[in-house]
Amino acid sequence: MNFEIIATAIFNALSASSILIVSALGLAVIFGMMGVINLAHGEFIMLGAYFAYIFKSLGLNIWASMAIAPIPVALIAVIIERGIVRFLYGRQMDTLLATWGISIFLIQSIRVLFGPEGKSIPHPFPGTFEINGLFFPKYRFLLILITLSILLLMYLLFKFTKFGLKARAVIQNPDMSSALGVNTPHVYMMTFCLGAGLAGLAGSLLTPLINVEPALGLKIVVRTFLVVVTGGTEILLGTVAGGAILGSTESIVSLFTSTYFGNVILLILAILIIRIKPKGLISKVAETLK
Amino acid sequence: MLETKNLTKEFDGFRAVDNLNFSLQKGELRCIIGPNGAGKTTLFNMISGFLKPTYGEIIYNNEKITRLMPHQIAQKGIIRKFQVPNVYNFFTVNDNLKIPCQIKSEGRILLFTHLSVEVGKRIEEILEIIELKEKGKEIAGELSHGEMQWLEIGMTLAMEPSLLLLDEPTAGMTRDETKKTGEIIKNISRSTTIIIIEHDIQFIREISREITVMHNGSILTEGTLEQIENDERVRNIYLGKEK
Amino acid sequence: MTVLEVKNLHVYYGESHILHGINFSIRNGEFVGVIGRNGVGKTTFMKSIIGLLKVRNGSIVFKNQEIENRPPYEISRLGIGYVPQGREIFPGLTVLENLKVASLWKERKEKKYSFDLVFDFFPALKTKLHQKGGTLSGGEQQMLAIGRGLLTSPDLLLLDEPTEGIQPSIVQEIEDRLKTINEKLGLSIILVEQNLELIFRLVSRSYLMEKGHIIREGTSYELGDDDLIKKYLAI
Amino acid sequence: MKKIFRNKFLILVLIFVALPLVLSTYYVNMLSLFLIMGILALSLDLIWGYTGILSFGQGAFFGLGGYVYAITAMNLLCEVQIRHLSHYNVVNHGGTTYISILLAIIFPAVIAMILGYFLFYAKVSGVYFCIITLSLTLIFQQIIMELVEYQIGNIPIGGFNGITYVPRISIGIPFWFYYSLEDPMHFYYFVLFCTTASLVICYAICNSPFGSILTAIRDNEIRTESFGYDVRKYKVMVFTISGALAGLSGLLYCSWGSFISPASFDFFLSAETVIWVLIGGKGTLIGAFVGSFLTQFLENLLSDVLVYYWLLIMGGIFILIVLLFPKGIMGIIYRLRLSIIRSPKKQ
Repeated sequence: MNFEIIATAIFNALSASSILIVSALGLAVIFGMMGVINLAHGEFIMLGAYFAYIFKSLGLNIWASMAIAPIPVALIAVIIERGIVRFLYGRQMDTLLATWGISIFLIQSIRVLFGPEGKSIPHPFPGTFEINGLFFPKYRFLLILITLSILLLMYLLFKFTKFGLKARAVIQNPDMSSALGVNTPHVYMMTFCLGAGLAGLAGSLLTPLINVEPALGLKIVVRTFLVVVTGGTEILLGTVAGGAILGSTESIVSLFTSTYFGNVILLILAILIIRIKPKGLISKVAETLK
Repeated sequence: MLETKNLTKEFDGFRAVDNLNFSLQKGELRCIIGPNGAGKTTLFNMISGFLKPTYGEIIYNNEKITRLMPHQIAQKGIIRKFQVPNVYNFFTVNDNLKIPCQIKSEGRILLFTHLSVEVGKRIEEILEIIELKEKGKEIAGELSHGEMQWLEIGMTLAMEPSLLLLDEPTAGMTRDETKKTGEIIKNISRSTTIIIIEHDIQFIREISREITVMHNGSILTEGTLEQIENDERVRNIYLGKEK
Repeated sequence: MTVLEVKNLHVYYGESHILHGINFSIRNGEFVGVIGRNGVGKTTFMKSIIGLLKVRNGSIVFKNQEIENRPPYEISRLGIGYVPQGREIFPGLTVLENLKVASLWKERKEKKYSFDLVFDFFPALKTKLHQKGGTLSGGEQQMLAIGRGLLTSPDLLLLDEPTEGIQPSIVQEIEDRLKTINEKLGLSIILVEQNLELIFRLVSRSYLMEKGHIIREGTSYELGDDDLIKKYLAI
Repeated sequence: MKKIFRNKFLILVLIFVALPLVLSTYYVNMLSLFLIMGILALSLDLIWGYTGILSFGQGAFFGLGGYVYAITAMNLLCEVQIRHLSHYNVVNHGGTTYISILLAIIFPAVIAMILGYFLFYAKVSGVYFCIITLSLTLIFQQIIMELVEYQIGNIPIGGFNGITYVPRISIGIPFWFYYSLEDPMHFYYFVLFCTTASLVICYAICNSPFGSILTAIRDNEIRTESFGYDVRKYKVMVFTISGALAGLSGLLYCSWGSFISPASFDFFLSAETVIWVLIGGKGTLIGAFVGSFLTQFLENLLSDVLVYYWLLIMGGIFILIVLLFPKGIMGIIYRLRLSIIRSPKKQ
């Protein structure tokens, strides 16, 4: 195994893991922390990609449109939370089915508005950089850095800000937080909206790597769920662990066999992890993901 | 009949049950009392197999049952009533009783056999005992708190258990409902060994002979009601001045 | 003047009727007790005041405002502090964070009780500020829960069995703290407790509850030697 | 109660027997498809409505049934000349397809049993079970797509574009005479026979003591387990039966269209099955058929007019049903009937 193969394998593993982690982060907040099974997570990502496309076609520069794409997604999420999800807290199976309805609804509305064919977005950061004879795409490298910075931002948000403290308190014990004067419904809404915003951001970040079409969410939703479920209840750490293991295994396997087979291995590995460690890789002793 | 050997259960540091040596003879009607968090329900969870002990053994009719699954323990005749009434809320009272009766009279996999008359008769008998005669068709979920407790007791009866674990059968009951429960349990205890977890002193005064007082996961003292009442230590736990 | 007035309160769990027409009142600065055995509905009563349980009928008036069935965070902001049975501290948050959650909302308005006050009362907490709540002992968790209740700057503090499952030495410390909180700070307190000696030393007046009804109400002296109390509560 | 119910059921069957005499072949074919999909919905209602296990894997068993039927039938009955990978012609020598039908039912049932054992004995339930069964459907799909050049016997699996020229089911006495159900009317009656048979079997199961234990598990698993029932064993049994039913539906579908491909049992089919059962009403068996008939009928009627809007509306209906009446259409009917019977007593 000479140097080239190892270097490519590592780079692919890193880039695949970072893609998986960033797309699973929003779900980690909504499903991992709040316990809301959001099958429309894939569609939030898709919306992020489409809004990036819309802003770009309105003449904004590509970086700006990618940066503000998550905002409209978060606003749509607020409507969904207030209108539907709010009545279903605690009823896991019903949230699963309701969010599925939302996912179908969103896919079709985008199909109606933008047509089924994929949209193309100019690549913000084309080109590759070279390390003694090997070429690595610049954008994927940037994506790894962006993912790390988002993770850091999230850590700081939850650890040191007022909102972060309120969110963690409400999720650990909603009744007690309310009895201490924390406006729990408001916190739930903001957390759901944050999760959706993250998904939207993932969508806009992934636009150069995937073709932007209405059903792109369906391909992603199962994988992101598997990442969060295998990751475990310790949200940030767990999602990183889940994303890294599943992402790198899949990328290495598909490097040597085929992308299909890599995908199959990812699914089988995830099922084995859930079967052996039902509480996930890194789990707080106190909480289990019921 | 039932014996535990230094049975212990630890929840990350906190010892809910601590080296408990408890023994029970056949035919006894034993009450277990003690303040909240003394480990009573945890003990029941371990005996019935829902909770695996950290260490120690449970022996039933000199056979080790510590590691068995809940359904295996139930098949050995140890049936329990849960602290919060645990019935089939969407079924009628009759259907609630049908489930346990089926397992008793017709073996396990009864794919195409229909309910025999004998099971029907058995349900009538039990309705008589738990005095829910006219409520057969009612939906269990709409019964009063006391009636649900009786229904659950009735269901455990249908299993013809050799050891019955009753977890606070009179919780949330009115005065006369508690009295009625006392009578029901008294005539059950003729054919079955029973352990009851209870707080209601009046209720215990009526029905019990042997009492075990638990505190901080182990047995503080055992004896008849008179011995217990005059025991200084027991008075303190209840009145909160424990040493 | 009365700070809290409860009239003909009825509360249900699904179909089972738990509280049957409770009447209760507490004047400003008073220390009132609620006694009774397990399962008579004491905790249900406290939860319905703070808004964690739906009230089917009857009224709860706090500082002449109807508060029954309002969401808990509104009632808490009006000035009711709640220390629940079993303490319910946030296991994943540190001691400091547990305390901060309570004081978040009051930032904007004046702060009645400060962190220093809580640390004076419970010095043990100061040494473990950055420890996770889940790792504290029973007694320390109880102190944290009371401290947290104070930091919501309440005018009325609800305490549900604060001495349950706690070593005697700490029970003594909690008893003194409650006495000083009531006397020095003039904070009215409702204390639910099974420990008769403790309650009779602290409260001026108590209500005896049995199976969802209030069957006796009187000063500690009157209830002290009342044979009814002995019959009901003697083990 | 039993008598009245049996008559209603017979009337229903008679109606369906008479229908094709009055409808054009296009509608007869459409009816056959509805019935086939109804069996798939029935397989989900048996485990979800009656035992409380929501599985997204019904699509996988459906596809498995289809593929097993296609491969065995073609291997036994036909001779395939392969000129080019996706271009081959098939000569059908005929013969009864009993073996293929049996295999197409047993194979998914065995897979369901193994999967059930693997998951239920590890106490995997609720959301995790849904996600795992969902990913299994995807795994099965990916594997099929992968096997482009492979062949089983001399039948190319054909990867993404699937297998074509699948012979229709043929009945008769083996090695003596056979009769292929090419004619839509005959095929329809065969499908009707299968539907009635599976409904009767499900009815027998659900009303037997075994069935009452299943509903006991749905309503209160811990209580049932503490009566001494090995809950896991029952779950595996009912999951196997449901796998067989889904397999039956898959094989009928494959034979109906003489075609099977990974696309025919995709993510969306699992979603639709859940919607049919939810709309029809969980735990009523007939509800599964009502739900699937209604939705598919509307879909056909409206889809040429609304094309995209149809799915938009379906998503919307789905959300409304979950929020407002989780019991579905049959639930409403029951409630109406119940309130009529009970109301005099209540006043």
